[in-house]
Amino acid sequence: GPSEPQPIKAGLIRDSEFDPKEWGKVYPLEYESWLKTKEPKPTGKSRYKRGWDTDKIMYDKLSEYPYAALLYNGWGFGVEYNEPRGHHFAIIDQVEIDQSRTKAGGVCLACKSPYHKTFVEKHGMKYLTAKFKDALGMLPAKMRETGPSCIDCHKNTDMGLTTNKDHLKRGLKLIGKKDISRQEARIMACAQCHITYYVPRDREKKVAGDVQLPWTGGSWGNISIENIIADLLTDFQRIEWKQKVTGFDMPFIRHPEFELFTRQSVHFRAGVACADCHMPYRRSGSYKISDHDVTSPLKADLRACAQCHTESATWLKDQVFVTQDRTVSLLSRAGYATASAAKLIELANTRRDAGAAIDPGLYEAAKGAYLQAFLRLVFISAENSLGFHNAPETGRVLGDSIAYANRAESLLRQTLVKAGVDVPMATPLELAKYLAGRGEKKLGFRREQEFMDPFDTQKYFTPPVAKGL
Amino acid sequence: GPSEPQPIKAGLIRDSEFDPKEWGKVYPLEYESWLKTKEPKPTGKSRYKRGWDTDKIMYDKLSEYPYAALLYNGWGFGVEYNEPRGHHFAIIDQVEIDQSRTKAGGVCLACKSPYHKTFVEKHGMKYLTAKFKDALGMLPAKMRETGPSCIDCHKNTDMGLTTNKDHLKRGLKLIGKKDISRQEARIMACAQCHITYYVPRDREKKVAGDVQLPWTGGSWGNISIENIIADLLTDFQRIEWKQKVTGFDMPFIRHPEFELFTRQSVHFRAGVACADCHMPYRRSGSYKISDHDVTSPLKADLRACAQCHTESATWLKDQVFVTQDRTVSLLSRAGYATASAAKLIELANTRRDAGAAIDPGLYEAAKGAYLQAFLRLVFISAENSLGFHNAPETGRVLGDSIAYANRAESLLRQTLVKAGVDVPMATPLELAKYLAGRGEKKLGFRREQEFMDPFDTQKYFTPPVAKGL
Amino acid sequence: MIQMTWKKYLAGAGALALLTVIAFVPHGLLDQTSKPAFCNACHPMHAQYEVWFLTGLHRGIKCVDCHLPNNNEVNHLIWKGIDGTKDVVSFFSGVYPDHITATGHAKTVIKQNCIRCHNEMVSRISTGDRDCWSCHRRVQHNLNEFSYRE
Ligand code: HEC
Ligand code: HEC
Ligand code: HEC
Ligand code: HEC
Ligand code: HEC
Ligand code: HEC
Ligand code: HEC
Ligand code: HEC
Ligand code: HEC
Ligand code: HEC
Ligand code: HEC
Ligand code: HEC
Ligand code: HEC
Ligand code: HEC
Ligand SMILES: [Ca+2]
Ligand SMILES: [Ca+2]
Repeated sequence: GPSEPQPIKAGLIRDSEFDPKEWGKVYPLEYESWLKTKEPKPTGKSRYKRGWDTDKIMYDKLSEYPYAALLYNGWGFGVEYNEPRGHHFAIIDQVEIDQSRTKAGGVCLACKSPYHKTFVEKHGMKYLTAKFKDALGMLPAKMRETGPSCIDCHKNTDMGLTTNKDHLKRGLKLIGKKDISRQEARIMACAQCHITYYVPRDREKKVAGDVQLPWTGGSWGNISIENIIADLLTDFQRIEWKQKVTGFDMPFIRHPEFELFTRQSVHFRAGVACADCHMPYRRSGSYKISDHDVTSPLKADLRACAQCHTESATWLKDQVFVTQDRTVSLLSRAGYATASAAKLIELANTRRDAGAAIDPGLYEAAKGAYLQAFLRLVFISAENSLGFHNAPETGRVLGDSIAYANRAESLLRQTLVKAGVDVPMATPLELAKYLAGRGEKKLGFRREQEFMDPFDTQKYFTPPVAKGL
Repeated sequence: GPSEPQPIKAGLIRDSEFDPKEWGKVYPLEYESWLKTKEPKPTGKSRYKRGWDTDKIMYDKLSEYPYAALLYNGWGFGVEYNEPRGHHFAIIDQVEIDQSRTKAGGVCLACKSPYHKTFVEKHGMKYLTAKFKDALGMLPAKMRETGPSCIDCHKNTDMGLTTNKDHLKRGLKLIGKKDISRQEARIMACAQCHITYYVPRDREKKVAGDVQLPWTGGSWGNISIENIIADLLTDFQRIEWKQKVTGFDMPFIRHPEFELFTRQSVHFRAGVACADCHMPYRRSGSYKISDHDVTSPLKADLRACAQCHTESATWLKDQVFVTQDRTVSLLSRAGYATASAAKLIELANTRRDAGAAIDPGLYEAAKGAYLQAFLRLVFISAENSLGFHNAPETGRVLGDSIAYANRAESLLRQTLVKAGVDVPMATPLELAKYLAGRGEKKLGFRREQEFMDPFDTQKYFTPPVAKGL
Repeated sequence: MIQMTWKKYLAGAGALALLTVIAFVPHGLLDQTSKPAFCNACHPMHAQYEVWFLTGLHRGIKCVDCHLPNNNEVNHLIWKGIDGTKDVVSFFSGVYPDHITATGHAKTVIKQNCIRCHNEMVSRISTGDRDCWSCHRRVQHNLNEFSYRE
């Protein structure tokens, strides 16, 4: 094309302008594509990340992975936990979800509202610990439903990438990362939110501060699940809930996309960034822009991949499934093994209270292994790519989860039998109990949403009778 | 590569000319590169496939993976089992290895001597069941050390690829594969030998025929470990040895490169063939030829990869290690878990013989799970790429191996304790016992060759005291 | 390695020689030496020629449109002399790697050319520190027979 490059228009956006509408006046194309995160995406293109597609169905993670209902029982995640919908719904989903999820309050706006940083600076703990609805009420009326916004990712001056999240700055300090290249910035824009975190608590599990990242001991390109677990088990500040079945005080892990992807995945090592795949350039007339309608590349027909890969979209899609099918199979192995160990711990607890002689040595060893298994399972379950972001690491983490869960199981069976308690070969999980009548909406098990083991191996370990569904 | 392919001269090689020297007169360049499989390869380039590098050290698989010494104890593989050396040594290694390995006799020449097919046709069972040395003696004197040869892979007429192995023809019939494209032929040339097999036996485990492939139920691009195990467990003809520790009659699995690679690996799906990576085109004078010095691509500085990948050789090497390190970590998890189950079975057996009340239901269930774990472990252990040929499938198979092995372990601990036998938390493996004084050479454990878990997780499951080394 | 440096010197010397020649050569020759067919006259260039031709995408433009500076005539001619000489010397000396790769300078030239032709297309995005072909891997010449398979 003949015409001269048009430089980014500087100085047209007021400092600390929060409203995307205003930014959109200067950059209408990006704004329009950003608005599209509201639209449902094509149905039937993604195998495992359905949810708010054109069929408008919301997908219930606890029905997709029934063992999770048993394991997360005890707090909000065990009541309602859905597949994500899209950036437009960030706050809306918090409002619509069962309120057991938003108990923590204002701190929950950290990755939802662009105002979070400013409000923490202005109002501190008053805002952070405010009831969720009240905290939301503190925001300017017209911005109470506005999620990830221009100002979260961009400098108003030159549109360069930046961050609007202090928890990320704290995290980067923990791993000693200083200068960020442009390609790294295309990752960090997402790492503002697609990372695991904990809400610091006091001994009564009451909110004690702003969001923190469990990255102690990690480094750039190397935040391992081992690092994360070591950090999360250091003290009570990271203990966020009590698991009902086992009675254990527990930390938790959420959406560690950044951590898994950057741990030496083939794409990370090849210099590929999140934005390359989730915000691919899109032709818009005679020039191209970054597509701000962030979603699953499968639902965008893998356009993002096509410039780097010469294989057909079908080939690429099927290759994604090759990895995801295997992840889902190992997930069920790890999930049901961990659930089985949890039920044996429950049994050991009740019998001990009834006076049975549960060997403390074996019990404590089993508890230790169980925690290791659980946190590894949650790490991969909460990560949103079903292994695609990093296939070899996903296999490693799930293999270890299976090993730890089963170690707990053997030690528990040993101590139970020793105490005169016999156990059937396959531990009864009573899953129906945990899935029925959840929360105010009285959510139930949605059989049609369950993911069965694509390799059909799980039935050997968990026959229907043991599953109890 | 920049050079011209070499013109093919037809009709200059006599029909059924077995001697590579004669073929070499017509195609000196390929012949010379073929001769090079005799030369040791550069030391220190490969992390896990050392053996016969310029340091001339032979690597002992049983020292690299100590649990294997316990598991394979009972026949040749538990006495001496080395990392491969190169095509030139195919027969030489059979002669030099502990003779417990060659008990089967003439049938062992199937993938070593180009004469095998002809001799089976001419002399049948007399040759197949002959003592190994006698069978070797039947070959023409000058060809008694000649391994994979031109005639195994080529038609003398137009140098087109062909096969000289009837077991492969039988295998292809089993999976219903007919026409072979040129690219597929570049895989089949290797699939003549880099496949798992069994030597059919009678009820006394005596050799009962020529080599067979356990591919029942498989299809092209889809021979799963599940298929292979189902085939191997059908009847006594596939039972080749008795495992000492457990006393179980067992089948076995060897070098399933073809099976793992073609099960939807990313390179297979991308149309890449074994020869692309192990026999890349090489400039020789003003010609380019297929390098017949078949070896690890890492030892050839990843020249093969450059024709398709733009990343540096270092990048590619490190990416191979990313996958292999994870495979080795999961291998130790699966290996030690299977070994631990084996020792508990041994304990259960001795106590039962001493009159203890071992629950037959639990014992049989444990035995079933144990076999599933063992065969999956051997599948990945015997495959020679440490997962690189197919990372996602490798993770899946090892994850399942871990799950089955631990299932066996819990059931065994349960039945043992029930029978009044207590077991320490980590089962004592007494590995020194299995590694010391093996065979006529009185081979011992070579500590410097052992592969430690690159992620250092195994020590939790198998503390030194339990390992017994 | 010694040979390589020797090659570079020779190339340098040859370049000067060729430059003076080029200044006076008839434009017919310049056209000839700008045709892809000319590049392909050398078997070392055949692989790239094949892919350039097969991938279609830039069949309408010439090798030199990407591989020589096109910001101004003089620069174009100078580098045509240097690169041309380097190629000729390398070829007849036979001293060149099995797997030819672009030098740092070559990459800069190429990227400038990408942007030259596609300036409007990329006018809104930050073209920053990244080679266009890190995404547009098709324009590289390392395609193999397995590409584009359904
Ligand atoms: C300020 C926080 C924040 C930032 C920054 C952010 N995300 Fe998100 N993202 C979210 C939230 C919250 C959701 C879930 C919204 C919902 O469904 O309620 C989400 C959902 C998604 C989804 C699922 C969309 C769907 O269709 O279901 C994808 C994909 C995604 N984000 C990718 C990215 C990428 C890539 C980046 C960086 C370019 C990014 N996100 C930056 C918070 C963020
Ligand atoms: C560090 C960033 C971050 C913090 C802090 C955070 N979220 Fe999220 N949230 C995300 C991202 C990213 C997603 C989309 C990915 C996903 O769903 O796993 C998401 C998704 C959600 C969803 C939609 C999917 C679902 O889980 O049903 C809800 C609801 C939600 N968050 C509520 C909350 C609540 C309540 C809190 C406070 C306890 C909170 N979030 C704190 C980043 C964050
Ligand atoms: C989730 C993070 C995120 C949000 C929110 C976001 N952007 Fe971007 N934006 C990016 C990234 C990443 C790039 C690519 C920057 C680069 O490559 O250097 C980008 C690029 C741009 C560019 C440069 C031209 C182009 O298209 O590449 C403009 C202009 C822009 N965004 C405008 C906006 C506007 C207007 C909004 C709000 C309506 C917005 N962005 C919201 C992440 C975001
Ligand atoms: C090489 C391409 C690629 C890169 C790089 C990449 N992703 Fe993904 N991502 C995918 C694919 C493919 C999926 C699977 C989508 C599906 O299954 O529908 C996915 C899934 C996701 C999802 C869930 C999508 C949904 O619809 O729920 C989120 C969130 C996500 N990625 C965020 C990120 C973040 C954050 C990064 C960077 C840290 C990143 N991705 C890097 C390709 C990529
Ligand atoms: C900016 C370039 C780039 C983008 C965008 C990209 N890839 Fe890749 N991809 C690579 C590179 C480089 C490799 C490493 C192998 C190689 O050199 O080709 C790779 C490897 C892969 C592999 C093999 C490794 C694995 O994880 O299984 C698959 C499959 C793959 N990509 C699929 C995708 C899909 C699907 C998308 C889009 C959602 C995508 N890629 C986007 C550059 C890219
Ligand atoms: C006729 C049987 C046969 C055929 C055909 C065959 N191999 Fe082998 N291969 C062997 C044997 C036997 C060994 C082990 C020799 C030894 O070390 O004693 C071996 C060893 C190897 C090794 C290890 C070499 C080293 O340096 O340690 C590689 C790599 C290999 N083969 C790849 C291939 C590939 C690729 C093909 C096809 C192009 C192929 N083989 C065809 C039988 C064969
Ligand atoms: C179907 C083909 C095939 C058959 C049949 C076969 N081999 Fe091999 N053999 C191979 C291949 C391929 C290798 C190289 C790969 C490896 O070592 O795993 C090999 C390697 C070997 C080696 C060197 C590495 C080691 O194991 O120490 C010995 C020794 C050996 N075989 C002996 C035998 C004996 C004895 C028999 C008969 C019981 C036999 N082979 C039957 C294909 C075969
Ligand atoms: C995409 C490239 C690629 C393809 C295709 C491939 N391999 Fe390999 N192969 C490798 C790499 C890399 C290794 C690891 C070498 C190492 O660790 O030193 C390897 C290892 C091996 C080894 C062990 C080498 C040794 O030194 O002991 C054998 C044997 C082998 N491959 C045979 C095969 C066969 C047979 C096929 C086809 C069925 C095949 N390979 C396909 C790249 C490939
Ligand atoms: C392990 C299998 C194997 C053995 C043994 C083998 N070749 Fe080959 N050979 C191949 C493969 C694979 C090709 C590539 C054929 C193709 O691409 O169609 C090849 C190609 C050739 C070609 C065609 C030109 C070229 O270099 O690509 C010649 C000539 C040749 N081999 C000669 C020989 C001679 C002479 C011997 C014995 C000294 C021999 N081969 C042994 C597998 C083998
Ligand atoms: C004939 C072409 C070809 C050859 C030769 C080849 N590759 Fe690949 N490789 C591919 C393709 C195609 C993909 C899939 C991703 C993509 O589209 O780039 C891939 C993917 C990969 C990946 C990512 C998937 C994974 O398994 O981790 C790695 C790493 C890789 N190759 C390394 C190698 C190495 C090392 C060699 C040489 C030993 C090699 N490749 C040889 C074509 C090839
Ligand atoms: C559309 C622009 C374009 C055209 C037209 C083009 N090339 Fe290239 N060329 C490139 C790019 C991009 C590279 C890769 C540079 C790198 O590796 O970083 C390249 C690299 C090369 C290399 C270095 C070796 C390699 O393959 O990487 C050679 C030689 C080459 N080109 C020759 C040619 C020849 C001869 C023609 C005409 C038949 C041609 N090119 C046409 C863009 C082009
Ligand atoms: C006289 C034979 C010959 C001709 C004609 C020829 N080349 Fe080359 N070219 C070579 C050789 C030999 C090399 C390898 C030089 C090296 O890398 O050592 C090469 C290397 C290259 C490179 C990569 C090295 C670098 O400098 O970055 C490019 C790009 C290239 N040629 C482009 C062209 C173009 C464009 C033409 C036509 C205008 C052309 N060549 C004509 C022989 C030739
Ligand atoms: C001499 C002018 C010229 C140069 C130099 C050039 N291109 Fe092009 N390019 C074109 C033309 C003309 C087309 C045809 C389509 C169009 O009109 O946009 C095209 C098409 C394209 C397309 C779209 C084709 C498709 O099917 O996706 C891409 C992508 C592209 N060029 C990238 C590049 C890259 C990257 C470079 C540098 C390595 C480059 N171009 C160098 C003129 C050029
Ligand atoms: C991060 C990856 C990436 C980088 C870097 C990149 N592009 Fe692109 N480019 C794309 C994608 C993705 C498309 C496809 C847009 C579409 O499909 O609508 C594209 C489209 C194009 C097109 C239009 C293709 C068509 O369909 O006509 C041209 C021309 C182009 N790019 C040139 C360039 C040039 C020149 C550069 C370097 C300055 C460059 N690109 C850098 C990813 C990239
Ligand atoms: Ca969704
Ligand atoms: Ca070797």
